[in-house]
Amino acid sequence: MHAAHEPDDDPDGSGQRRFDELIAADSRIEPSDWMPAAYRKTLVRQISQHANSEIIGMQPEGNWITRAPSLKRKAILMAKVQDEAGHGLYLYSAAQTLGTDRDTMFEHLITGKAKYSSIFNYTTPTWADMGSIGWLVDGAAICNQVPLCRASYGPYGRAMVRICKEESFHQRQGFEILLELMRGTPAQREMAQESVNRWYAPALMMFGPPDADSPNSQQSMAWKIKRFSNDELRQRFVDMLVPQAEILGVTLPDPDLKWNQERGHYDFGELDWNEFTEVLAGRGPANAIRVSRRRAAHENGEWVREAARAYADKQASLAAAQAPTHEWMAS
Amino acid sequence: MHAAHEPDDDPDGSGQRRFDELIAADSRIEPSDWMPAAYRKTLVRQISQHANSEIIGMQPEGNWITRAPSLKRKAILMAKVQDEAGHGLYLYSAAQTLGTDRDTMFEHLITGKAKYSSIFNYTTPTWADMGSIGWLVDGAAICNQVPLCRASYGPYGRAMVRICKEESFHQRQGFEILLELMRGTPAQREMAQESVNRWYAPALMMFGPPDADSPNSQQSMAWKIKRFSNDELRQRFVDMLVPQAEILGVTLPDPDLKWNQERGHYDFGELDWNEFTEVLAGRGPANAIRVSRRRAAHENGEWVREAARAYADKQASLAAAQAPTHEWMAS
Amino acid sequence: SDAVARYALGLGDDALVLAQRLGEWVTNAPELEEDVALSNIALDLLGHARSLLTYAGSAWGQSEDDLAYFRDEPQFVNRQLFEQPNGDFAQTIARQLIASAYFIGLYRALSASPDPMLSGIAAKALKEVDYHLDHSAQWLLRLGQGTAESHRRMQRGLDTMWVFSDELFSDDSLPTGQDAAALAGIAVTPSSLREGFDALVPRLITEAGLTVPSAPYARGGGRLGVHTEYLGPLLAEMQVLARVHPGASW
Amino acid sequence: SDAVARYALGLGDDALVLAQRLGEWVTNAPELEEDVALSNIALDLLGHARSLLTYAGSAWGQSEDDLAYFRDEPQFVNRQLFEQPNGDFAQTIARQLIASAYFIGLYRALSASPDPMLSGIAAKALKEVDYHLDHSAQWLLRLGQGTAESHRRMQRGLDTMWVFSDELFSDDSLPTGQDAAALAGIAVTPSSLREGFDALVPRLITEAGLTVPSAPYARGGGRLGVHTEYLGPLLAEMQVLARVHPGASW
Repeated sequence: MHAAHEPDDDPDGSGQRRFDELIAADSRIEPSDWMPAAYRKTLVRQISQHANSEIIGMQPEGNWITRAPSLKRKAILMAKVQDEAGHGLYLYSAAQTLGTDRDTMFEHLITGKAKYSSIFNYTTPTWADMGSIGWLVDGAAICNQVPLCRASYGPYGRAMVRICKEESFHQRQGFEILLELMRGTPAQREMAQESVNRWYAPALMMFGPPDADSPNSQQSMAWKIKRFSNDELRQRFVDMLVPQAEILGVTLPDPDLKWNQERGHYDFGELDWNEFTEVLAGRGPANAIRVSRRRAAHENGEWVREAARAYADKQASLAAAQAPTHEWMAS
Repeated sequence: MHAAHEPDDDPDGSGQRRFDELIAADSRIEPSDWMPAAYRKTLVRQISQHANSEIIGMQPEGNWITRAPSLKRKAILMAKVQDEAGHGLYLYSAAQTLGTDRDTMFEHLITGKAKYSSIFNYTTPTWADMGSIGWLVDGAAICNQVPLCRASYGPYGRAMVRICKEESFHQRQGFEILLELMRGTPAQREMAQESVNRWYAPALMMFGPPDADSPNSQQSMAWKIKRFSNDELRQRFVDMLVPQAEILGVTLPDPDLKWNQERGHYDFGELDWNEFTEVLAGRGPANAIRVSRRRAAHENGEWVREAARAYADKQASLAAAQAPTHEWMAS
Repeated sequence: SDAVARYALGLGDDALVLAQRLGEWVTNAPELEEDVALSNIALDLLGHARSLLTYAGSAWGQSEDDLAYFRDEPQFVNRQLFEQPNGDFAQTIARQLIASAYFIGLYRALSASPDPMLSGIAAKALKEVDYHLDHSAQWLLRLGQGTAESHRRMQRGLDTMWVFSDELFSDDSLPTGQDAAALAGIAVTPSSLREGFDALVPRLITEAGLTVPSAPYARGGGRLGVHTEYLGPLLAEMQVLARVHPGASW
Repeated sequence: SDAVARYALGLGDDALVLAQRLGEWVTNAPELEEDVALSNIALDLLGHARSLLTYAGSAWGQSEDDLAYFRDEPQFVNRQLFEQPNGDFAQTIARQLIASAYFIGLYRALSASPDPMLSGIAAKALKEVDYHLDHSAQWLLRLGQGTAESHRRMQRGLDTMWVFSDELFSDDSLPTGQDAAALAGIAVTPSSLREGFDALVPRLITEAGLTVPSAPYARGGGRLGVHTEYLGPLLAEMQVLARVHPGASW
């Protein structure tokens, strides 16, 4: 366990100076470096939220593993959900380097204290949602995360490098699911379009509120955790989506969406931020089942973890009893 | 609870004489009457086995409740399985009048000590099996049970009257399921025939081994518990089935089946009694899951029953504490 | 009219989906008496569902089975409470308590509807759901006051199901314009049932020594075809055979 | 040949049905690491199933999906062990222990088959099932020697699954006559695998402080299309979407 550095740890200010230099030089902060308490706190919150999102994000897709309509898709989907569990574990490890242990973070998740990405409070009533999540949700995640590969905190940046690779793979798989549907029967095409209609706006809101309403972003950018503002990332995402939607043949559900020659970007309509706030406040379509489902799994598994602990303890005391006496005790 | 009469209870033989008179006069033996220990034991075994059969018999049909192909059939099937639970409870009550308590009988069932009808060790892979069970299994049960309405032990005979009424209702429902299938699509007709092929012989074996191999039957008939021999009942069943099969348009899977003008009965082929013995010995298709499933339900419900007992105890002691003092204590 | 049919469809789906869930208990109940009791309740609900779906379908030339077996998840308009999984016995009792209390208010009000079909169905159902509430309330007491474990499970069951109670009283699916006029007076406004529910259920919970949950409510939207992920597999199982043999009669 | 295809179909169904069962654990495992481990195993098995079904189907002009999604229960020829429900984690581990030990023997023998497709699939699978056995054996130890509760559950899990172990070594589905000749030397005779299994699994069970069950074996017949009642609902869920859209490509 890593002990937290408090301001007291840096009486002469040398830690802060070194930290500022590293940030200014675009270098990495490593676990053993001094860092401001607020920087640490921001990172723990962000990384553990990200981990929680991966874990909760398993559910909307896990919903279709048993019903995937072809064995190939079943295998891809299962692997994807497995990747998400892996990302969760990987990110928890990164957060642990900041002195917060995994059990605490997980406990905060299943008691509802910790947040996770609001997008996973939407549900997946149709198979096409496996496509939309990959294409739109993972797509937005990538726009968000690629800059995070250069985040100033070393373990986080490195975790993101690995995660981004897999995410871009996931996005392409989602795109392919939708493409197959759009080239399929009328019922399949309708399924794809209906799903895109539901996921488009929530995906755009994944970048967070407009810059004007996002006061914390400023500090994160100064610390080089965040590299671009919410609105910049959102614009980048929309610009990326439009040509892909054309290839798919799906209509993005925004009548105001059009190319702005002057800006060199697509204009798009106002988003329903009231919806965003509602979901964030726990009143999304699936908030009620997401955490309780993971908590139920955790509680049902308590006897298993207890057995594993008991067994490990027994093995440890057995090993201790059988260990040869240390030399300094022998002589 | 009823204390068991032992031979010691009848030193002057008056109990035995009265019992013999009642049997000879075709009257009923009632719980308070003296009866031979072997008569009591035979009845307890037979009635509790019958109860167990009803309870285990819920499973092969319960298997299709959630998948019944029309709401009407779902309702009928659910009501039927419910009737079976009711029969089980009703028969346990009859057996309890002989001094064996329900918990013991149920315990014997879920620990595998007690028997139940072998027929329920067959499985129900298709919907048509709901028809075959009703038509063939309930049909055979009725042939067996109608004479039992006159069984010499009063509570058993009366239980059978009620049960037979419901069983004949169930048999007609099974017949209707098959009829609907046989009037349906080719796939439905094939489903019905394939199912009848599987259930026909096991249903015939429900009457037990041939008379020559059924030594216990003799005593049961002398006691007027049983009224007809296994082979008599089996013949009666086959004679009943043939014209019904013609109406259905299904083929009974027995090449030797034909009308014998001389006997005035249908002749039928040899049954595979080795199969019967195998299933009886626990090596039927579903022996492995039947008891373990009911046991699992029982074990999973232990905390519920414990709560109900604890609550009842609390209520009882509350009532006792609040009860007015008895008069004889007051003066 | 179409508006009345759509109203009946929602009520029918509620009953159908809950009956299907309760049907999963058969042969798995904690004791034989509960196998009987739960299938009794399931049968009653299935009866309500059949009447309501038949009535709804009559406006569209569809049978109860067309509606039950050949609609996909987004076309089902049951409230989300009813599709929630059984969980343990306490969770089922919690769902049943909320459902039965709601049904009592609903069918009492609906039995005064000027639509003779709806009032007839409601009057008959009312007697049955009264018994259903009794069954749940008895178990609520036994589990709430039984053992430490049963108390813990019953509270957890309530916590899990309570979040879906608010949706029952949402007017989110009430039609507007001409349809609203067609339905006015005929249908029961869901929000009008909240007062009766609030006067009854929290009291029962408290009397059982349990705590009325305070977690935020689920958003709902079941009447608009929005469901939790538990409905899909339920429908897969329910509809499988009928869909493998389209057009067949059973 | 048709005989080889039918042989591959049986092995493929075993792997497919078990993968489907393990897939039900995803998001429900006792800890995240087990979500990963169980889906890893499921993925491996699904891979085996796809290779085997593709190979089987090539003899009949059918795809893996034709075989997986458009056969009914009596046409599935998996052994019954694989369709048994997950139960609690101990029951899943018991099933997995028996299955993995069986697979190791099978794929070891089959990797020497003169049929290059079968030997290739087997050689690749062998490495994977080796890891699967390791996973189950570890948990067998932990649960057998962990707490009183885990010991009780693990024993119950073994008792429940053990009755289905005998079927794995039954030669009931070996073809006769000309087909037998076509298969001779190519397929592994199930009964030849019993010795290796018996030398391994009872020892593992005993080392974990548990008792090798002695209840009578189930009759089996899975290879002949005879199944316990757990397979039907599994297939209903697995096949639902594909069947609602026959002929569609995904």
